[in-house]
Amino acid sequence: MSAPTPTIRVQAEDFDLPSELLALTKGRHDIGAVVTFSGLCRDEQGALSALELEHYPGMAEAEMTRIASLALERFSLLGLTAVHRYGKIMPGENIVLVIAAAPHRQAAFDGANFVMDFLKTSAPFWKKEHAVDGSARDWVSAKDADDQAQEKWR
Amino acid sequence: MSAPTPTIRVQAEDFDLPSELLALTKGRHDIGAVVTFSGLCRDEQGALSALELEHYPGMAEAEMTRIASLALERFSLLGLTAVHRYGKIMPGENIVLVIAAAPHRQAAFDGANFVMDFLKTSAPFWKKEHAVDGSARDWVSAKDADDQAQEKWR
Amino acid sequence: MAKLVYFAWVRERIGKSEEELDLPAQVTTVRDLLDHLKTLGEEYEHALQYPEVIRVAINQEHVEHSETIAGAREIGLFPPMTGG
Amino acid sequence: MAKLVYFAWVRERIGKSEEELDLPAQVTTVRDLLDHLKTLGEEYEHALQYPEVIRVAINQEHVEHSETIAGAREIGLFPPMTGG
Repeated sequence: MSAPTPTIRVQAEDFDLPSELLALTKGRHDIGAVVTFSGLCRDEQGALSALELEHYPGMAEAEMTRIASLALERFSLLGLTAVHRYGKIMPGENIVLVIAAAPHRQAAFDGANFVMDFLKTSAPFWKKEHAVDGSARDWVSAKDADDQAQEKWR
Repeated sequence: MSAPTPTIRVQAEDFDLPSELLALTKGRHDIGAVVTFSGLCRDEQGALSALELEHYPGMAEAEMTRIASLALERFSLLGLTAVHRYGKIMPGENIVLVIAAAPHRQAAFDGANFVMDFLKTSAPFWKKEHAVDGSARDWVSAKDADDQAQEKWR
Repeated sequence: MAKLVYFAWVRERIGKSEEELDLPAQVTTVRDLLDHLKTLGEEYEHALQYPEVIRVAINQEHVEHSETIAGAREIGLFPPMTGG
Repeated sequence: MAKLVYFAWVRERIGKSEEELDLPAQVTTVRDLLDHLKTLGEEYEHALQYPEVIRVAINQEHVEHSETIAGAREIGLFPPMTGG
Protein backbone atom coordinates (compact mmCIF):
# COMPACT_ATOMS: atom_id res chain seq x y z
CA MET A 1 0.00 0.00 0.00
CA SER A 2 1.44 3.36 -0.96
CA ALA A 3 1.77 6.08 1.68
CA PRO A 4 -1.05 8.64 1.83
CA THR A 5 -0.58 12.15 0.45
CA PRO A 6 0.30 14.71 3.10
CA THR A 7 -1.56 18.00 3.45
CA ILE A 8 1.01 20.81 3.30
CA ARG A 9 0.34 24.54 3.44
CA VAL A 10 2.36 27.71 3.88
CA GLN A 11 0.16 30.68 4.63
CA ALA A 12 0.01 34.10 6.25
CA GLU A 13 -3.37 33.54 7.88
CA ASP A 14 -3.94 31.57 11.06
CA PHE A 15 -4.93 27.92 10.89
CA ASP A 16 -7.74 26.15 12.70
CA LEU A 17 -6.52 23.03 14.47
CA PRO A 18 -9.99 21.48 14.90
CA SER A 19 -10.76 21.77 11.17
CA GLU A 20 -7.40 20.28 10.19
CA LEU A 21 -7.89 17.46 12.68
CA LEU A 22 -11.37 16.72 11.37
CA ALA A 23 -10.20 16.75 7.75
CA LEU A 24 -7.58 14.13 8.59
CA THR A 25 -9.70 11.77 10.70
CA LYS A 26 -13.35 12.16 9.67
CA GLY A 27 -15.18 8.96 8.83
CA ARG A 28 -12.11 6.80 9.41
CA HIS A 29 -12.14 3.76 11.66
CA ASP A 30 -8.52 2.66 11.15
CA ILE A 31 -6.88 5.50 13.09
CA GLY A 32 -6.07 4.64 16.70
CA ALA A 33 -3.85 7.59 17.57
CA VAL A 34 -3.56 11.22 16.53
CA VAL A 35 -0.83 13.55 17.74
CA THR A 36 -0.98 17.28 17.07
CA PHE A 37 1.86 19.71 17.59
CA SER A 38 1.20 23.44 17.76
CA GLY A 39 4.10 25.87 17.87
CA LEU A 40 3.17 29.25 19.31
CA CYS A 41 4.82 32.64 19.58
CA ARG A 42 6.09 33.31 23.11
CA ASP A 43 6.60 36.82 24.42
CA GLU A 44 9.91 35.99 26.18
CA GLN A 45 8.77 37.31 29.55
CA GLY A 46 7.23 40.34 27.93
CA ALA A 47 10.34 41.34 25.95
CA LEU A 48 8.99 40.33 22.55
CA SER A 49 6.25 42.25 20.75
CA ALA A 50 6.08 40.06 17.63
CA LEU A 51 7.87 37.59 15.41
CA GLU A 52 8.29 38.10 11.71
CA LEU A 53 8.53 34.93 9.69
CA GLU A 54 10.24 35.04 6.31
CA HIS A 55 10.16 32.05 3.97
CA TYR A 56 11.40 30.91 0.58
CA PRO A 57 8.19 30.57 -1.44
CA GLY A 58 8.01 27.34 -3.36
CA MET A 59 10.98 25.78 -1.62
CA ALA A 60 9.22 25.97 1.77
CA GLU A 61 6.31 23.89 0.48
CA ALA A 62 8.68 21.52 -1.34
CA GLU A 63 10.81 20.88 1.77
CA MET A 64 7.76 20.40 3.98
CA THR A 65 6.36 17.90 1.48
CA ARG A 66 9.68 16.05 1.36
CA ILE A 67 9.90 15.86 5.17
CA ALA A 68 6.26 14.80 5.45
CA SER A 69 6.75 12.03 2.89
CA LEU A 70 9.76 10.70 4.79
CA ALA A 71 7.69 10.60 7.98
CA LEU A 72 4.66 8.96 6.33
CA GLU A 73 6.82 6.15 5.01
CA ARG A 74 9.15 5.73 7.98
CA PHE A 75 6.37 5.52 10.59
CA SER A 76 3.66 3.99 8.35
CA LEU A 77 1.40 6.91 9.14
CA LEU A 78 -2.22 7.00 7.99
CA GLY A 79 -2.21 10.75 7.52
CA LEU A 80 -0.08 13.83 8.00
CA THR A 81 -0.80 17.55 7.94
CA ALA A 82 1.75 20.35 8.24
CA VAL A 83 0.88 24.05 8.10
CA HIS A 84 3.43 26.82 8.58
CA ARG A 85 2.63 30.51 8.77
CA TYR A 86 4.70 33.42 7.57
CA GLY A 87 4.52 37.18 8.14
CA LYS A 88 4.01 38.97 11.43
CA ILE A 89 2.91 36.81 14.34
CA MET A 90 1.98 38.12 17.77
CA PRO A 91 2.66 36.46 21.15
CA GLY A 92 0.12 33.72 21.83
CA GLU A 93 -0.54 33.19 18.11
CA ASN A 94 0.10 30.01 16.15
CA ILE A 95 3.24 29.55 14.06
CA VAL A 96 3.17 25.93 12.97
CA LEU A 97 0.88 22.91 13.13
CA VAL A 98 1.74 19.27 12.56
CA ILE A 99 -0.79 16.43 12.83
CA ALA A 100 0.16 12.77 12.53
CA ALA A 101 -2.35 9.92 12.48
CA ALA A 102 -1.44 6.25 12.92
CA PRO A 103 -2.91 2.95 14.06
CA HIS A 104 -0.89 3.07 17.30
CA ARG A 105 0.38 5.77 19.61
CA GLN A 106 4.16 5.63 19.26
CA ALA A 107 4.07 6.02 15.47
CA ALA A 108 1.85 9.09 15.81
CA PHE A 109 4.17 10.63 18.44
CA ASP A 110 7.29 9.82 16.42
CA GLY A 111 5.79 11.04 13.16
CA ALA A 112 4.89 14.46 14.54
CA ASN A 113 8.17 14.78 16.45
CA PHE A 114 10.25 13.79 13.40
CA VAL A 115 8.47 16.32 11.19
CA MET A 116 9.03 19.11 13.73
CA ASP A 117 12.73 18.28 14.13
CA PHE A 118 13.27 18.37 10.38
CA LEU A 119 11.09 21.45 9.81
CA LYS A 120 13.28 23.32 12.30
CA THR A 121 16.53 22.56 10.51
CA SER A 122 15.53 22.07 6.86
CA ALA A 123 12.43 24.07 5.96
CA PRO A 124 13.42 27.52 4.67
CA PHE A 125 11.85 29.80 7.28
CA TRP A 126 13.59 32.50 9.30
CA LYS A 127 12.37 34.26 12.41
CA LYS A 128 13.05 37.87 13.27
CA GLU A 129 12.21 39.15 16.74
CA HIS A 130 10.61 42.52 17.32
CA ALA A 131 11.40 43.86 20.78
CA VAL A 132 8.72 45.59 22.82
CA ASP A 133 10.77 48.80 23.09
CA GLY A 134 11.19 48.93 19.31
CA SER A 135 14.96 49.07 19.64
CA ALA A 136 16.09 45.64 18.56
CA ARG A 137 14.96 43.67 15.55
CA ASP A 138 17.19 40.63 15.58
CA TRP A 139 17.17 37.50 13.51
CA VAL A 140 16.84 34.41 15.67
CA SER A 141 20.01 32.31 15.69
CA ALA A 142 19.84 28.67 14.71
CA LYS A 143 20.28 26.38 17.70
CA ASP A 144 22.80 23.56 17.96
CA ALA A 145 20.10 21.78 19.97
CA ASP A 146 17.94 21.70 16.85
CA ASP A 147 20.66 20.04 14.80
CA GLN A 148 21.15 17.54 17.61
CA ALA A 149 17.41 16.88 17.74
CA GLN A 150 17.49 15.99 14.07
CA GLU A 151 20.43 13.62 14.66
CA LYS A 152 18.31 11.40 16.89
CA TRP A 153 16.44 10.11 13.83
CA ARG A 154 19.57 8.76 12.10
CA MET B 1 7.87 27.87 41.13
CA SER B 2 5.50 25.03 41.90
CA ALA B 3 4.16 22.88 39.10
CA PRO B 4 0.71 23.81 37.75
CA THR B 5 -2.34 21.75 38.66
CA PRO B 6 -3.30 19.22 36.00
CA THR B 7 -6.84 18.95 34.65
CA ILE B 8 -7.97 15.34 35.07
CA ARG B 9 -11.35 13.87 34.18
CA VAL B 10 -12.87 10.41 33.82
CA GLN B 11 -16.20 10.54 32.05
CA ALA B 12 -18.67 8.58 29.93
CA GLU B 13 -19.39 11.43 27.53
CA ASP B 14 -17.15 12.46 24.66
CA PHE B 15 -14.64 15.26 25.13
CA ASP B 16 -14.05 18.26 22.90
CA LEU B 17 -10.37 18.65 22.05
CA PRO B 18 -10.65 22.30 20.92
CA SER B 19 -12.30 23.36 24.20
CA GLU B 20 -9.71 21.54 26.28
CA LEU B 21 -6.91 23.06 24.23
CA LEU B 22 -8.34 26.55 24.62
CA ALA B 23 -8.80 26.11 28.37
CA LEU B 24 -5.13 25.22 28.69
CA THR B 25 -3.62 27.92 26.48
CA LYS B 26 -5.99 30.89 26.38
CA GLY B 27 -4.46 34.26 27.16
CA ARG B 28 -1.01 32.81 27.80
CA HIS B 29 2.13 34.10 26.14
CA ASP B 30 4.64 31.77 27.78
CA ILE B 31 3.61 28.58 25.96
CA GLY B 32 5.71 27.81 22.88
CA ALA B 33 4.58 24.25 22.22
CA VAL B 34 1.42 22.22 22.73
CA VAL B 35 1.15 18.51 21.97
CA THR B 36 -2.19 16.74 22.00
CA PHE B 37 -2.68 13.01 21.91
CA SER B 38 -6.06 11.52 21.00
CA GLY B 39 -6.63 7.81 21.32
CA LEU B 40 -9.50 6.54 19.17
CA CYS B 41 -11.43 3.31 18.86
CA ARG B 42 -10.37 1.36 15.75
CA ASP B 43 -12.69 -1.15 14.10
CA GLU B 44 -9.91 -3.72 13.49
CA GLN B 45 -10.62 -4.02 9.76
CA GLY B 46 -14.35 -4.12 10.41
CA ALA B 47 -14.20 -6.93 12.99
CA LEU B 48 -14.97 -4.73 15.98
CA SER B 49 -18.39 -3.22 16.63
CA ALA B 50 -17.50 -1.44 19.88
CA LEU B 51 -15.20 -1.25 22.87
CA GLU B 52 -16.45 -1.29 26.42
CA LEU B 53 -14.26 0.52 28.91
CA GLU B 54 -14.46 -0.44 32.56
CA HIS B 55 -12.68 1.59 35.22
CA TYR B 56 -12.06 1.71 38.97
CA PRO B 57 -13.90 4.86 40.04
CA GLY B 58 -11.83 7.07 42.30
CA MET B 59 -8.62 5.15 41.72
CA ALA B 60 -8.69 5.99 37.98
CA GLU B 61 -8.73 9.72 38.73
CA ALA B 62 -6.13 9.31 41.48
CA GLU B 63 -3.71 7.41 39.23
CA MET B 64 -4.17 9.86 36.35
CA THR B 65 -3.47 12.74 38.72
CA ARG B 66 -0.37 10.99 40.05
CA ILE B 67 0.96 10.34 36.52
CA ALA B 68 0.16 13.89 35.41
CA SER B 69 1.97 15.35 38.41
CA LEU B 70 5.05 13.27 37.64
CA ALA B 71 5.03 14.56 34.06
CA LEU B 72 4.46 18.20 35.04
CA GLU B 73 7.46 18.13 37.33
CA ARG B 74 9.77 15.97 35.22
CA PHE B 75 9.33 17.97 32.01
CA SER B 76 8.66 21.39 33.62
CA LEU B 77 5.36 21.58 31.79
CA LEU B 78 3.22 24.71 31.85
CA GLY B 79 -0.02 22.75 31.72
CA LEU B 80 -1.41 19.25 31.38
CA THR B 81 -4.86 17.87 30.66
CA ALA B 82 -5.86 14.20 30.66
CA VAL B 83 -9.39 12.97 29.98
CA HIS B 84 -10.30 9.28 29.80
CA ARG B 85 -13.71 7.94 28.82
CA TYR B 86 -15.46 4.84 30.09
CA GLY B 87 -18.50 2.90 28.90
CA LYS B 88 -19.33 1.84 25.36
CA ILE B 89 -17.25 3.47 22.64
CA MET B 90 -17.85 3.00 18.91
CA PRO B 91 -15.20 2.81 16.17
CA GLY B 92 -13.98 6.29 15.25
CA GLU B 93 -14.89 7.69 18.67
CA ASN B 94 -12.50 9.16 21.19
CA ILE B 95 -11.16 7.13 24.12
CA VAL B 96 -8.50 9.30 25.69
CA LEU B 97 -7.05 12.78 25.38
CA VAL B 98 -3.78 14.13 26.72
CA ILE B 99 -2.58 17.71 26.20
CA ALA B 100 0.83 18.92 27.31
CA ALA B 101 1.98 22.55 27.10
CA ALA B 102 5.57 23.69 27.52
CA PRO B 103 7.92 26.52 26.55
CA HIS B 104 9.69 24.27 24.00
CA ARG B 105 8.71 21.41 21.76
CA GLN B 106 10.56 18.39 23.15
CA ALA B 107 9.16 18.84 26.66
CA ALA B 108 5.63 18.99 25.24
CA PHE B 109 6.21 15.83 23.17
CA ASP B 110 7.84 13.99 26.06
CA GLY B 111 5.19 15.08 28.55
CA ALA B 112 2.29 13.78 26.46
CA ASN B 113 4.16 10.60 25.50
CA PHE B 114 5.12 9.89 29.13
CA VAL B 115 1.56 10.34 30.34
CA MET B 116 0.21 7.99 27.65
CA ASP B 117 2.82 5.30 28.43
CA PHE B 118 1.96 5.38 32.13
CA LEU B 119 -1.80 5.62 31.59
CA LYS B 120 -1.60 2.42 29.54
CA THR B 121 0.12 0.42 32.25
CA SER B 122 -0.98 2.05 35.51
CA ALA B 123 -4.37 3.69 35.20
CA PRO B 124 -7.13 1.23 36.18
CA PHE B 125 -9.05 0.90 32.91
CA TRP B 126 -9.89 -2.29 31.05
CA LYS B 127 -11.09 -2.72 27.48
CA LYS B 128 -13.52 -5.35 26.30
CA GLU B 129 -14.03 -5.86 22.58
CA HIS B 130 -17.44 -6.44 21.06
CA ALA B 131 -17.22 -8.37 17.79
CA VAL B 132 -19.38 -7.36 14.85
CA ASP B 133 -20.98 -10.80 14.66
CA GLY B 134 -21.94 -10.63 18.35
CA SER B 135 -20.15 -13.89 19.09
CA ALA B 136 -17.05 -12.85 20.94
CA ARG B 137 -16.78 -10.39 23.79
CA ASP B 138 -13.17 -10.61 24.83
CA TRP B 139 -11.13 -8.62 27.29
CA VAL B 140 -8.14 -7.02 25.60
CA SER B 141 -4.85 -8.51 26.80
CA ALA B 142 -2.18 -6.26 28.23
CA LYS B 143 0.75 -5.87 25.86
CA ASP B 144 4.39 -6.48 26.77
CA ALA B 145 5.10 -3.59 24.40
CA ASP B 146 3.26 -1.27 26.77
CA ASP B 147 5.40 -2.33 29.73
CA GLN B 148 8.49 -1.82 27.58
CA ALA B 149 7.25 1.61 26.51
CA GLN B 150 7.00 2.58 30.17
CA GLU B 151 10.55 1.35 30.80
CA LYS B 152 11.99 3.95 28.44
CA TRP B 153 11.31 6.68 31.02
CA ARG B 154 13.44 5.08 33.76
CA MET C 1 -13.80 -7.05 57.78
CA ALA C 2 -12.23 -6.04 54.47
CA LYS C 3 -14.03 -4.62 51.48
CA LEU C 4 -12.97 -6.32 48.28
CA VAL C 5 -13.67 -4.86 44.83
CA TYR C 6 -13.20 -6.72 41.56
CA PHE C 7 -12.84 -5.48 37.99
CA ALA C 8 -12.90 -6.77 34.40
CA TRP C 9 -12.52 -10.54 34.08
CA VAL C 10 -11.73 -10.96 37.77
CA ARG C 11 -15.15 -9.47 38.49
CA GLU C 12 -16.83 -11.57 35.81
CA ARG C 13 -15.28 -14.84 36.98
CA ILE C 14 -15.96 -14.26 40.67
CA GLY C 15 -19.46 -13.19 39.70
CA LYS C 16 -19.71 -10.06 41.80
CA SER C 17 -18.17 -6.59 41.77
CA GLU C 18 -17.62 -6.26 45.50
CA GLU C 19 -18.06 -7.95 48.84
CA GLU C 20 -17.12 -7.66 52.51
CA LEU C 21 -15.17 -10.59 53.92
CA ASP C 22 -14.00 -11.70 57.33
CA LEU C 23 -10.40 -12.74 56.85
CA PRO C 24 -8.59 -15.31 59.04
CA ALA C 25 -5.92 -13.81 61.28
CA GLN C 26 -3.12 -15.57 59.43
CA VAL C 27 -3.94 -13.70 56.22
CA THR C 28 -1.52 -10.79 56.50
CA THR C 29 -0.16 -10.08 53.00
CA VAL C 30 -1.70 -9.68 49.56
CA ARG C 31 -0.25 -13.07 48.62
CA ASP C 32 -1.95 -14.66 51.65
CA LEU C 33 -5.21 -13.01 50.61
CA LEU C 34 -5.05 -14.39 47.05
CA ASP C 35 -4.28 -17.89 48.42
CA HIS C 36 -7.16 -17.62 50.86
CA LEU C 37 -9.67 -16.43 48.26
CA LYS C 38 -8.85 -19.43 46.05
CA THR C 39 -10.24 -21.69 48.78
CA LEU C 40 -13.64 -19.99 48.73
CA GLY C 41 -15.05 -21.77 45.70
CA GLU C 42 -14.43 -22.64 42.09
CA GLU C 43 -15.39 -19.18 40.81
CA TYR C 44 -12.54 -17.75 42.92
CA GLU C 45 -10.25 -20.55 41.80
CA HIS C 46 -11.06 -19.72 38.17
CA ALA C 47 -10.51 -16.00 38.65
CA LEU C 48 -7.27 -16.34 40.61
CA GLN C 49 -5.85 -19.45 38.89
CA TYR C 50 -2.68 -17.54 37.98
CA PRO C 51 -2.28 -15.23 40.97
CA GLU C 52 0.94 -13.73 39.59
CA VAL C 53 -1.03 -11.86 36.88
CA ILE C 54 -3.52 -10.36 39.34
CA ARG C 55 -2.93 -6.69 40.10
CA VAL C 56 -3.87 -5.43 43.52
CA ALA C 57 -4.64 -2.01 44.94
CA ILE C 58 -4.99 -1.20 48.62
CA ASN C 59 -7.02 1.92 49.37
CA GLN C 60 -6.87 2.66 45.61
CA GLU C 61 -3.08 2.53 45.32
CA HIS C 62 -1.13 -0.16 43.47
CA VAL C 63 0.74 -2.57 45.76
CA GLU C 64 3.06 -5.55 45.35
CA HIS C 65 1.90 -9.02 46.41
CA SER C 66 4.34 -8.91 49.30
CA GLU C 67 2.57 -5.89 50.82
CA THR C 68 0.73 -6.20 54.12
CA ILE C 69 -3.03 -5.78 54.08
CA ALA C 70 -3.09 -4.36 57.59
CA GLY C 71 -5.15 -1.18 57.65
CA ALA C 72 -6.74 -1.81 54.27
CA ARG C 73 -10.21 -0.28 53.99
CA GLU C 74 -10.60 -1.38 50.36
CA ILE C 75 -8.69 -3.99 48.38
CA GLY C 76 -9.08 -4.05 44.60
CA LEU C 77 -8.25 -7.10 42.48
CA PHE C 78 -8.02 -6.84 38.71
CA PRO C 79 -6.17 -7.93 35.57
CA PRO C 80 -3.32 -5.90 34.04
CA MET C 81 -4.66 -2.56 32.85
CA THR C 82 -5.53 -2.02 29.17
CA GLY C 83 -6.75 1.58 29.05
CA GLY C 84 -5.35 4.51 27.11
CA MET D 1 23.02 34.11 -16.40
CA ALA D 2 22.03 32.80 -13.00
CA LYS D 3 19.16 34.00 -10.88
CA LEU D 4 20.20 34.53 -7.28
CA VAL D 5 17.70 34.86 -4.44
CA TYR D 6 18.55 36.00 -0.92
CA PHE D 7 16.72 35.58 2.37
CA ALA D 8 16.76 36.87 5.95
CA TRP D 9 19.99 38.65 6.98
CA VAL D 10 21.74 37.62 3.76
CA ARG D 11 19.04 39.55 1.89
CA GLU D 12 19.24 42.50 4.28
CA ARG D 13 23.01 42.77 4.12
CA ILE D 14 23.21 42.45 0.33
CA GLY D 15 20.36 44.92 0.13
CA LYS D 16 18.21 43.11 -2.42
CA SER D 17 16.11 40.00 -2.50
CA GLU D 18 17.13 38.78 -5.95
CA GLU D 19 19.24 39.55 -8.98
CA GLU D 20 20.46 38.04 -12.23
CA LEU D 21 24.22 37.77 -12.58
CA ASP D 22 26.66 36.85 -15.32
CA LEU D 23 29.12 34.50 -13.70
CA PRO D 24 32.74 34.05 -14.87
CA ALA D 25 33.45 30.69 -16.49
CA GLN D 26 35.74 29.58 -13.66
CA VAL D 27 32.87 29.77 -11.14
CA THR D 28 31.72 26.15 -11.19
CA THR D 29 30.83 25.21 -7.62
CA VAL D 30 28.79 26.78 -4.84
CA ARG D 31 32.04 27.56 -3.02
CA ASP D 32 33.38 29.36 -6.13
CA LEU D 33 30.14 31.32 -6.30
CA LEU D 34 30.39 32.48 -2.68
CA ASP D 35 34.02 33.52 -3.21
CA HIS D 36 33.09 35.39 -6.38
CA LEU D 37 30.16 37.22 -4.78
CA LYS D 38 32.43 38.49 -2.00
CA THR D 39 34.40 40.45 -4.64
CA LEU D 40 31.32 42.37 -5.79
CA GLY D 41 31.28 44.96 -3.03
CA GLU D 42 31.31 45.46 0.70
CA GLU D 43 27.63 44.61 1.13
CA TYR D 44 28.40 41.14 -0.30
CA GLU D 45 31.52 40.93 1.81
CA HIS D 46 29.44 41.71 4.90
CA ALA D 47 26.75 39.18 4.02
CA LEU D 48 29.17 36.39 3.12
CA GLN D 49 31.93 37.13 5.63
CA TYR D 50 31.64 33.62 7.09
CA PRO D 51 30.75 31.60 3.99
CA GLU D 52 30.68 28.33 5.97
CA VAL D 53 27.44 29.38 7.70
CA ILE D 54 25.65 30.26 4.45
CA ARG D 55 23.09 27.68 3.32
CA VAL D 56 22.56 27.23 -0.38
CA ALA D 57 19.74 25.82 -2.46
CA ILE D 58 19.92 25.11 -6.17
CA ASN D 59 16.57 25.01 -7.91
CA GLN D 60 14.99 25.07 -4.44
CA GLU D 61 16.83 22.04 -3.09
CA HIS D 62 19.50 22.15 -0.36
CA VAL D 63 23.04 21.54 -1.66
CA GLU D 64 26.52 21.30 -0.17
CA HIS D 65 29.12 23.95 -0.94
CA SER D 66 31.02 21.41 -3.03
CA GLU D 67 28.09 21.02 -5.42
CA THR D 68 28.37 22.20 -9.03
CA ILE D 69 26.18 25.10 -10.08
CA ALA D 70 25.94 23.85 -13.67
CA GLY D 71 22.32 23.81 -14.78
CA ALA D 72 21.13 26.01 -11.91
CA ARG D 73 18.11 28.12 -12.86
CA GLU D 74 17.83 29.59 -9.36
CA ILE D 75 20.37 29.73 -6.55
CA GLY D 76 19.19 30.67 -3.06
CA LEU D 77 21.53 31.93 -0.35
CA PHE D 78 20.37 32.20 3.25
CA PRO D 79 21.32 31.73 6.91
CA PRO D 80 20.58 28.53 8.83
CA MET D 81 16.83 28.01 9.10
CA THR D 82 14.96 29.01 12.24
CA GLY D 83 11.37 28.11 11.46
CA GLY D 84 9.08 25.68 13.22
